[in-house]
Amino acid sequence: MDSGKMMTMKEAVSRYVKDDETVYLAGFTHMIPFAAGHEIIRQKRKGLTLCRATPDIIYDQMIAAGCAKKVVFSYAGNPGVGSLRCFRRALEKGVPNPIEIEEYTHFGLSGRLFAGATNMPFLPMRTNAGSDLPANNDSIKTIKDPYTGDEVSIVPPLRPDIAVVHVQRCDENGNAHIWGITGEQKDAAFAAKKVIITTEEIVSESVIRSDPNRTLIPDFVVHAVVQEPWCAHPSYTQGYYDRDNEFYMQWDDITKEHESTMKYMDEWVYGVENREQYMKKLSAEKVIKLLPKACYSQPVSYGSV
Amino acid sequence: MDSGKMMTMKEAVSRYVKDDETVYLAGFTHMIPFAAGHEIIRQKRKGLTLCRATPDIIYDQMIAAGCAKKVVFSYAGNPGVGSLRCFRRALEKGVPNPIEIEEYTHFGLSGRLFAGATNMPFLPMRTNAGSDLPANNDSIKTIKDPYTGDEVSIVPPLRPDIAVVHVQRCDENGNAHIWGITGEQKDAAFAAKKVIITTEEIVSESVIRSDPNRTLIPDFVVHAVVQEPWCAHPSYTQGYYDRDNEFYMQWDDITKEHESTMKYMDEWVYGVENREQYMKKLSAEKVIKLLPKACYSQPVSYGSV
Amino acid sequence: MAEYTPSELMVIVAARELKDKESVLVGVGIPNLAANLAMRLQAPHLNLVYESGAVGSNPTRMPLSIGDPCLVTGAKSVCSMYEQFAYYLQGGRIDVGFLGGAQIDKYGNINSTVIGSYKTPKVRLPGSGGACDIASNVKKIIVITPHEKRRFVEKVDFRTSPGFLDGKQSWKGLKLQGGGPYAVITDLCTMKFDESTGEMTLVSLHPGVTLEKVQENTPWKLKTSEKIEQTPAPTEKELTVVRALDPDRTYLG
Amino acid sequence: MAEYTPSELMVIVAARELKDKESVLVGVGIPNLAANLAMRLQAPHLNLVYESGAVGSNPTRMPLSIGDPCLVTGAKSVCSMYEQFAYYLQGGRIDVGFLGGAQIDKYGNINSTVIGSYKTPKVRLPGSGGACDIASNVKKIIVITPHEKRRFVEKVDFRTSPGFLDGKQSWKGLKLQGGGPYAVITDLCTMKFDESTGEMTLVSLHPGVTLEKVQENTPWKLKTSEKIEQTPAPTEKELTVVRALDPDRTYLG
Repeated sequence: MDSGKMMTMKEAVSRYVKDDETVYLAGFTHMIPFAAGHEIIRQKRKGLTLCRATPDIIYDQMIAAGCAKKVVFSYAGNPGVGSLRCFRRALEKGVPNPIEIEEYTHFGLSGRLFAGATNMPFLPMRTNAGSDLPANNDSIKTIKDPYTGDEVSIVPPLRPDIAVVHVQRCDENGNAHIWGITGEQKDAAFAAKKVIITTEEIVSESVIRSDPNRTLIPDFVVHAVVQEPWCAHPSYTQGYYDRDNEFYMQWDDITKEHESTMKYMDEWVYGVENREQYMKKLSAEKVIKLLPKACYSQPVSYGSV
Repeated sequence: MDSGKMMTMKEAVSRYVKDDETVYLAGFTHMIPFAAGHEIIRQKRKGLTLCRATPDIIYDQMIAAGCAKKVVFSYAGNPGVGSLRCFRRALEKGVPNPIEIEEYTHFGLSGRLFAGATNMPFLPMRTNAGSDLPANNDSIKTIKDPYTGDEVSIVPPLRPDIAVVHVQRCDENGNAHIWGITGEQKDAAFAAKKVIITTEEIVSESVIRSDPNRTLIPDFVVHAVVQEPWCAHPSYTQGYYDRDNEFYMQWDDITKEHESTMKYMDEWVYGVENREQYMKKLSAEKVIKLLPKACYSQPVSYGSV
Repeated sequence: MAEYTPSELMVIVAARELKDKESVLVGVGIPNLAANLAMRLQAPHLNLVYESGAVGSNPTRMPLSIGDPCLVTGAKSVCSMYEQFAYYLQGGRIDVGFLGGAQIDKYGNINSTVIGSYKTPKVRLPGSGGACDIASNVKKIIVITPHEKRRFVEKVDFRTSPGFLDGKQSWKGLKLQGGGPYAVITDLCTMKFDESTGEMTLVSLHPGVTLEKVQENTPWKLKTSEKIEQTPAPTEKELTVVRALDPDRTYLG
Repeated sequence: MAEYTPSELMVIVAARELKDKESVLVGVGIPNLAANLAMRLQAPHLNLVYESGAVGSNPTRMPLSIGDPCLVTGAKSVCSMYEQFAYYLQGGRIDVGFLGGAQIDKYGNINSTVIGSYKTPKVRLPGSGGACDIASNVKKIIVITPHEKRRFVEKVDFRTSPGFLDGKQSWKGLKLQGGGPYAVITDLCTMKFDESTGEMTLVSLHPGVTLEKVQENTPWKLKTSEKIEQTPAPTEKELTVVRALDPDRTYLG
């Protein structure tokens, strides 16, 4: 069944990502949809509220490109390397533009997304007490637990306007199999009002239906499906390609100045039309180095009665 | 690695299920651990608080045998057939002994278990308002949502003393792969203070490690592992055997009177020593009828980097 | 004109209420037949969600319980019980839900808990299950029930699932995200609910049924719409398809 | 006696604190080395849980980020981000957590958010991540940090993760389920926390380090235990195993 959801990244971003919206590009280290971020930059979106537990390089790039007005996050570092220099430059010096921040713990932010996905009025949680975070974020409140009389910390649901979720495989309608670190993939898809699925592979519906427990995202929450191999580079896709750690380390150098950052952007983001062209610029050696050996799951039988 | 958790059902029940405890035999229609219920009956446990969304035939039998002092539930019917007559006899006539009840909606009860599994102080939910249930259950309270000012319904966490969870396959330490309807299997295992895993098959740790996303229960929440093929009959185990619908319908007749019920119990519960003997009493024809055709999941590659 | 049983009629009339691309929370029995019938006729992209967590099931036989393995094998997706209620139902993802019950009153409040008093029941029924959750969270509730006087009552003994309480004003105070009762389909007629008061209102009489017959089986003075429709009789096609769905006539009677 | 780097020493001393069958929330770098070292020595049944949702990982290389694919392939289990924090951390399933930070004070409060003021930062640091959640919910917090004066401060600029606040009494008022700070392991010494006051207390000096040297690098008058132990030097075995875990010396310096 062709539902008409299949489109290019260019079309999907053009149709579903608007200026001044709240955006969630999902992925906890794993399957970060870099190609979507680059297309948003190329289409010059402005005033976005960027939400992610870990802004990572992708939001650092979007901030440097001037797409962001605000960042909602819980850990603004380059994982395993150090700072996110563009994020810091915007925050500390207003370059290229000042940004607001709204900050949580990992549990707080992933909890907000879970509460958004399941439409909870609010989420009580055992964290935040004793930290200076709540005093600097009005959205974190406390409530009296009627069962114990104790004060309990709560956070409100997060409902982004648009989520982009990268997956290993899905069918043309967006029924998606995901494995490896599942991060906030499912919660982002259910929490957002509009959902773009980007996928390494389009498979037939029968592959999806052979293992329904693996389907974390069902088609009817999905608005667009973009087949985009290598979408997540320099982050990784379990079973498809490894994380490009070398690039994560290089990013620290590249971003020492705003000018050097923009030089990179000119070449690798503005200078290409799409992910296919981006991949052509990588060396074969690099690509081969990132390819894992196959390592298959033992199948299970669902039985036919 | 032999962790010493492997034991027979007799040992597991004897060691971990005590009089007057709160018990959760998990399974939403699927993988209900009947063999564990039967062993609890044979070991004559008394004063148990039986918790389940759907008491089903298993709790009807435990009530008839006099194990129960209280039932915490959300749907006390014989699914697809009608009443649970033993449950009703205890409630309406005090036979064999009076029982208390504590009643929720499905969302309320599964929510209590989820809150117990994740140690939430309490769980806010969009249900109960306008129903007569809260007026008849002091555990269902309301609270004012500080974000909207609306009244919100809340339920407290449920922490059973002991959970029994049936699975398709696990290793000797209890790392368990589960597929099909996953019901409250994971939540029961994480919510309970002690956990007995019953399994169709013991597999090597490498089978489990080949597909970590399929592992809903990790070994370190598990206290005992019982290899018990056909544990769930007359309910079913996806991929292993179908539900014995014939028996679910017969149960309605069997339980017309307390005496006829006990006649069944004498033959099929007290009259056998264990599940192996129970299975020997079933006809080969019945067993063959319940066997599904194989229907395998398409594998995924996790990749080795 | 073709012959049909009351159950066949109710299934067919209910199926006609389902629109393409809607998400339907399906129970076993009559609702399952109605949803599958609609899918084979006017609503090929109907999205079937089962209370047990299965989504987009493709059953090879009549499911005999809500958790039948045939609803899982070949389904699009399946999740846990809490997830089903949280992500789909509370998540506001469901358009239509079907409910039944032992008693229903003129504001669509439903009792599936107890006849008599809660503490000293005359007849203890199974209880809410997901019914109250469904009533509170789906956009349209459709009730399918035989039209019997003992089922249609002035006041339910126990309000398991809220309808419009004692009228739409008080219902609004609950601030539920669901749309409340939408239709009651019986073997005699179809009733909907008055936009402003929330009172059950006769809108269509099934073939061969008179207003008098409906009123006889309804213990209060039943409100009627200005123009009462005639329910079109089941077509050959509807009957052929629905009978193929339940060849053993487990639910069709 | 064998030679070793300050990082090797800290890894080895931290590993000794881990007991068999404990559950450890592991971060990348030094804590990952410490946990894997302990597993190969006194704690073969240590249960490794990673913030990214992986449980019982069996990495074939040094993980370079918390979400490295090598932590998933061959792991026992993996779950989503919210599930990891909810089922494991809030669930009270974790015995030991490791934290680091830019600043720590004498009650074990940690700052990993900002140097200067929050609104006008002098240096903006990455923020809590899971640190505050870990500090609030695990039984024992172990902090591993170089012993530098800029890191040990009278009062942290921002309290990202609560230690014992301004003493154990006020900490009790938080009613956290976690046990609070347990040990601070530096390149100079090991400090634990006074049972009744919650104040950081020197308990063991590493080989060749004097009390004076520690005090010089600590900006407040450091409390000491009645009897100050001498940390046993790293053994050949400890050094051999830890070096094999990080052959490229990514974290061992």
